[in-house]
Amino acid sequence: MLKIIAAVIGRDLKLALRRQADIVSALFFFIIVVSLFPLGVGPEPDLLRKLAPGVLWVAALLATMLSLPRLFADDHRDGTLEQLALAPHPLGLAVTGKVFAHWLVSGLPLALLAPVLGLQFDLPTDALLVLTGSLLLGTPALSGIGAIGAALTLGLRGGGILLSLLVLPLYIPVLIFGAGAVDATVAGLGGEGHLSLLAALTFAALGFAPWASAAALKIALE
Amino acid sequence: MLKIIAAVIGRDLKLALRRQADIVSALFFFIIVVSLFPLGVGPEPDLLRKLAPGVLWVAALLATMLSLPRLFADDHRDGTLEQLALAPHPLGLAVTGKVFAHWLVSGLPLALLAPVLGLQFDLPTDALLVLTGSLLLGTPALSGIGAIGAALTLGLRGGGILLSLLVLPLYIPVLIFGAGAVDATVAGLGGEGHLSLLAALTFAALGFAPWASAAALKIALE
Amino acid sequence: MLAAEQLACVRGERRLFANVGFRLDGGELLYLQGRNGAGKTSLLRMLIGLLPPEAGQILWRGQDIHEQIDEYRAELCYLGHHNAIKEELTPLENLLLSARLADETLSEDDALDALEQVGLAGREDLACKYLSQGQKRRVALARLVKERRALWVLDEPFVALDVAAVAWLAGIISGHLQRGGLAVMTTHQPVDIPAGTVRELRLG
Amino acid sequence: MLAAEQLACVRGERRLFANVGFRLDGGELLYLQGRNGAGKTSLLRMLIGLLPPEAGQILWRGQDIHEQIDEYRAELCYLGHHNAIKEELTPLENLLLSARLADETLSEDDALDALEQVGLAGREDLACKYLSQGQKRRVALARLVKERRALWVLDEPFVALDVAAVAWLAGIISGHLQRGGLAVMTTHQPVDIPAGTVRELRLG
Amino acid sequence: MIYWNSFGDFIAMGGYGFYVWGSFGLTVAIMAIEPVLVGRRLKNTQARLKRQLRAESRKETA
Amino acid sequence: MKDRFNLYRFASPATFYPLAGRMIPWFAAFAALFGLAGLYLGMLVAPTDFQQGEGYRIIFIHVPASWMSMFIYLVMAFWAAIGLAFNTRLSGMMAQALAPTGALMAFLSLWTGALWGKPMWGAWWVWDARLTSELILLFLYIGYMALVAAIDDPRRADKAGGLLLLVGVVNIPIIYFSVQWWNTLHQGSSVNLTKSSMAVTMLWGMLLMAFCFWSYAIAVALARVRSILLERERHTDWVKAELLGVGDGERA
Ligand code: HEM
Ligand SMILES: Nc1ncnc2c1ncn2[C@@H]1O[C@H](COP(=O)(O)OP(=O)(O)OP(=O)(O)O)[C@@H](O)[C@H]1O
Ligand SMILES: Nc1ncnc2c1ncn2[C@@H]1O[C@H](COP(=O)(O)OP(=O)(O)OP(=O)(O)O)[C@@H](O)[C@H]1O
Ligand SMILES: [Mg+2]
Ligand SMILES: [Mg+2]
Repeated sequence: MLKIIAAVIGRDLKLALRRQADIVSALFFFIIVVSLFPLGVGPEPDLLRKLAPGVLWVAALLATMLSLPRLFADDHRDGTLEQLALAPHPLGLAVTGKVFAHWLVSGLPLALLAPVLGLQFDLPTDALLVLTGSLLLGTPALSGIGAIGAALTLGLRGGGILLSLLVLPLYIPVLIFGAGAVDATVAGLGGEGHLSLLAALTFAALGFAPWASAAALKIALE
Repeated sequence: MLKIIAAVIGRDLKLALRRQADIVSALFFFIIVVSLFPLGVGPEPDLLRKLAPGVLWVAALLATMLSLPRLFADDHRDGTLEQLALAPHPLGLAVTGKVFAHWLVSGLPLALLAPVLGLQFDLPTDALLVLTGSLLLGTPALSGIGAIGAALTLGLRGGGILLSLLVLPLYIPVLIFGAGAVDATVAGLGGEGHLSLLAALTFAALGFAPWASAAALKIALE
Repeated sequence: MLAAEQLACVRGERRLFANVGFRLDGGELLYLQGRNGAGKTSLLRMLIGLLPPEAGQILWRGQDIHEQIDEYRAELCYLGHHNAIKEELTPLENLLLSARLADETLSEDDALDALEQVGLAGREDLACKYLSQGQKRRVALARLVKERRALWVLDEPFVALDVAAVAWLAGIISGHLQRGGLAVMTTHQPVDIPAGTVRELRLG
Repeated sequence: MLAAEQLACVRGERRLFANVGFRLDGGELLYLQGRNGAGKTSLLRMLIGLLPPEAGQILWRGQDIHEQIDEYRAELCYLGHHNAIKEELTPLENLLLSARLADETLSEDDALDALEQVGLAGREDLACKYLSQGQKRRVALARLVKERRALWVLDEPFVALDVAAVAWLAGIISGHLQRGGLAVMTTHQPVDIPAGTVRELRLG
Repeated sequence: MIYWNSFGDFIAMGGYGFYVWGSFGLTVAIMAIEPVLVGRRLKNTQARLKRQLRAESRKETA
Repeated sequence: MKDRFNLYRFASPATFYPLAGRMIPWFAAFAALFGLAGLYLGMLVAPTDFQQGEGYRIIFIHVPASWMSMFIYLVMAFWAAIGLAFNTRLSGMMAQALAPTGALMAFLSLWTGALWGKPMWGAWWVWDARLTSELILLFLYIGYMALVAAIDDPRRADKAGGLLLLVGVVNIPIIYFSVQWWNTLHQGSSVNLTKSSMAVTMLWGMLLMAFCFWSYAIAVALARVRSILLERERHTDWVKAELLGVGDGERA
């Protein structure tokens, strides 16, 4: 069971490293979107500080979402997904591996980069810490929920935008608790409550999502 | 010359109408992204009013951008693009038609929907008008510039995210003048200056973009 | 060993076929024929358990495949229209990985040997995206060289292959049949399989 | 009419061929052969002017094609691996649109007639996504029925066709040659073209 | 029983006329239009299928 | 074997199509009846609200629409679960027939809420938990419809859409309890069985309107499912018999 998960993670990481462009572009997308806001909203530091948690979290959401269409699409197009579905073990295990690899490649770098961008918005140190923590806790849920959407829209024309339509509403709780934790810290209220809710969300999503995605993939493969 | 442009526009509109889901999803993506910000930032009306122009314009940018990968991808995959390139007239004309059709299907509906969303942010009426006007003026430039990016990344794996990386920086002037016009109106300064700059940008983009895109497409087709 | 009873297939809203049945034993090849759109690919996807049949059932060693799906799949090897190879990886990596993901053991020596047999010696370490269409197909086919599972299901395996490669693949399939394996195959090109019993099934 | 001189092709970093040349006159078919990866598709893309040759030149009516590209293309019809049809449109709409975009005139009656000839009568009004692989290919081939341009360039036109359709297409190509047209074609399947002179060119 | 003194009062809704009638108006409009659309779709489907089925059976007998 | 036959017969399109046809007029009549009674009570008889003035009368639409928007989603999720578990053809069609009406109800809830919010809170819209989650509900409806529309194969569409419905069903409790979980502008539930804070006429008006919306939704959904049934099953004998008035397939 662990063997197959590890094999899938290993393969996906190897592929991601072969085309580093992907990881780098997701990060740059994150940076650019975050930087667009001061341009659109204007440079007042007070305003920006209030904005920061929301903007950083929304940008993380969007960056994750943009990398989702390819989560299964490459494997689908070249027939690897079929082979995974035909392997003599449940497809949910392979999907678990893929979700985990996706998080390592997309969520983790975002979380590590976020404090640097937070500095640009003049966030205090404890808020930066909570920001990183909330992203570390919340992004796995984004990968998990996103996998369901990616599986449901697999192979559909216009899949990318349809995918965001399906996934963004489901991301909203993660966004509220994630940004809420940072907001609460900035306001001096302490973000522990939000963070523990976020952790609960992530656990639920990771337990449930691979199997829902596997079911959706089987439908797509018919 | 006009005949071929009209033929391309007609075809693309017909295709878009056959799969209305696309148009609708782009619009809803716009709505959802706009709605994400208050959720991340918090519900204070004053703060939201200041945010509104930036958020609406950034969301319009992102919604346009998400629909870009498919601008040429479908035609490329099924071989139609090859046939367009082999037709006995310059490829730039066909691209002009495609850019125009893209705007009709993506930019125009966004501009018409924006005032409704502006209401949710409690924008005053004159700001709503300028918002619509700036979007009407600016979105054709987004389609044009986007076409270049779409052509450059055609057929590349991970094209979607690479595309945003290429295109978003080029969108920044449009964003600054577009959101600036609304900001200026909210601040009571009048947005005419910004709007005329925006118009100039759009003209330049539309004159230049189809030919640059055509050149990029020819490279992609080698 | 493999039997299908009264299969029916509906795709979209069209009934492609109904009442299709066959039996296949060790050493036999089922050669699936039919005009374009007759439902050959659809039938193969039913046989490998990806497409639930509209009616009827598929038996493997006397038992419905959906009741023993993991066991069945451990004896199944499928090769579809797509090559199931990753363009960024080398042929060697592809071969080793696809074995790992299918829960097989394949040593590196065996993999190198297989690649040599399909005529890719010297290119084991070149990323697959630099190979031509036919060479990519050969990487996919290299899986079959060391494949000892009982049932092979091949959808148009000869597409994109040149004459030499076609003959080689026919030999590989013969070997499989001689070892007592079963195979189900479609192709529009007439190909000679030198050994084993060939049964034909025509759709539509 | 069509001539190539000392063509060379480099893809990625590999030299696929060099010093390839041929002459082709009205009524003649060039049958391009070669193993997988020999560069057949690449050569065709040079002939239609999409891929600039590494060396050498391609002459049409004695003049380099890149000096008269619009005129040349007005006499050229290319059919590639892809069908160039839109899944959302019906066969009829596809046929009419592709003619319009290629700057040809095609009446609706002619289009209907062409579709009937390729065996799609009764499906003119069904969106192409509901057709099978071979049927889609037939929609693409329907273009050839009324095509009167001088030079046809066909990349593996017989792929995915069943036996009946292969014979029909061979007939269409013969007709074109008999009318004095030229054709360049690749295929791994041996196919009989009943009329015209067949020249062969082997790459690699 | 009736709470209102005059029709004008009823329309004015104590100064909330715009909001109240805006709500009721759109609701009534939607609930009038949706059934019509649905009914038309059903009629159209029935008619179209009838035509197709007739054509098919004619083809079969011919 | 026998009870399986019955189960399928119960959900069999051939029996359901005429049955639905017979039920539609009844529900339409109920809807009209309840609607007239509810409007009479709510608009003509009920007294004013001492806090909100006459503006409160929006409640007679707002609350039924809000309830129905959530209820219809639950019903769709129910059908989705049935469809995925038992592979019945009808379930997916029921879900698809309900979706547009549910989306309209969600839209009406938002619309009437916005028209209520302007006089009461001074803004068309505030980003409060209940309002936001109702908006998300609308997005879920739209997402479902877009997904189903994007898939060509109707049975794949049913299955994928059903899966999405089940995943999205977590939003319903969030909407319903949001006013209790978060301290918000929007008021909490005031209808409950033990004690009701509302005037009796108001309560009755609201309940009657709720019944009206409920009957309306059933009638419209049944009419819509009939067209879907016909389109999906147009190749079957029963459609032929139904439309051309000939006997069933065995005779033909
Ligand atoms: C767009 C804005 C609004 C939305 C989306 C919305 C949503 C909802 C929903 C979903 C319900 C039903 C939940 C339940 O019964 O517990 C509800 C009930 C209700 N809403 Fe709103 N609402 C909005 C604005 C307003 C406004 C502005 C008011 C009044 C100032 C209001 C007053 C009520 C009342 C009185 C109920 C009934 C609660 C009960 O008695 O159970 N709503 N609303
Ligand atoms: N997912 C699907 N949804 C709807 N229709 C489908 C689907 N897949 C296949 N079909 C239809 O089913 C029919 C049979 O398809 P299939 O691919 O099985 O044919 P085939 O015998 O393999 O044909 P070919 O020789 O062209 O490969 C075709 O008419 C096709 O359009
Ligand atoms: N865009 C490209 N970049 C790099 N290499 C390429 C490109 N296109 C093709 N090649 C390489 O050029 C070689 C010839 O490709 P080509 O498609 O012309 O072969 P072919 O003769 O048509 O083969 P087949 O019979 O398999 O279709 C192959 O080795 C292929 O990998
Ligand atoms: Mg097939
Ligand atoms: Mg080739």
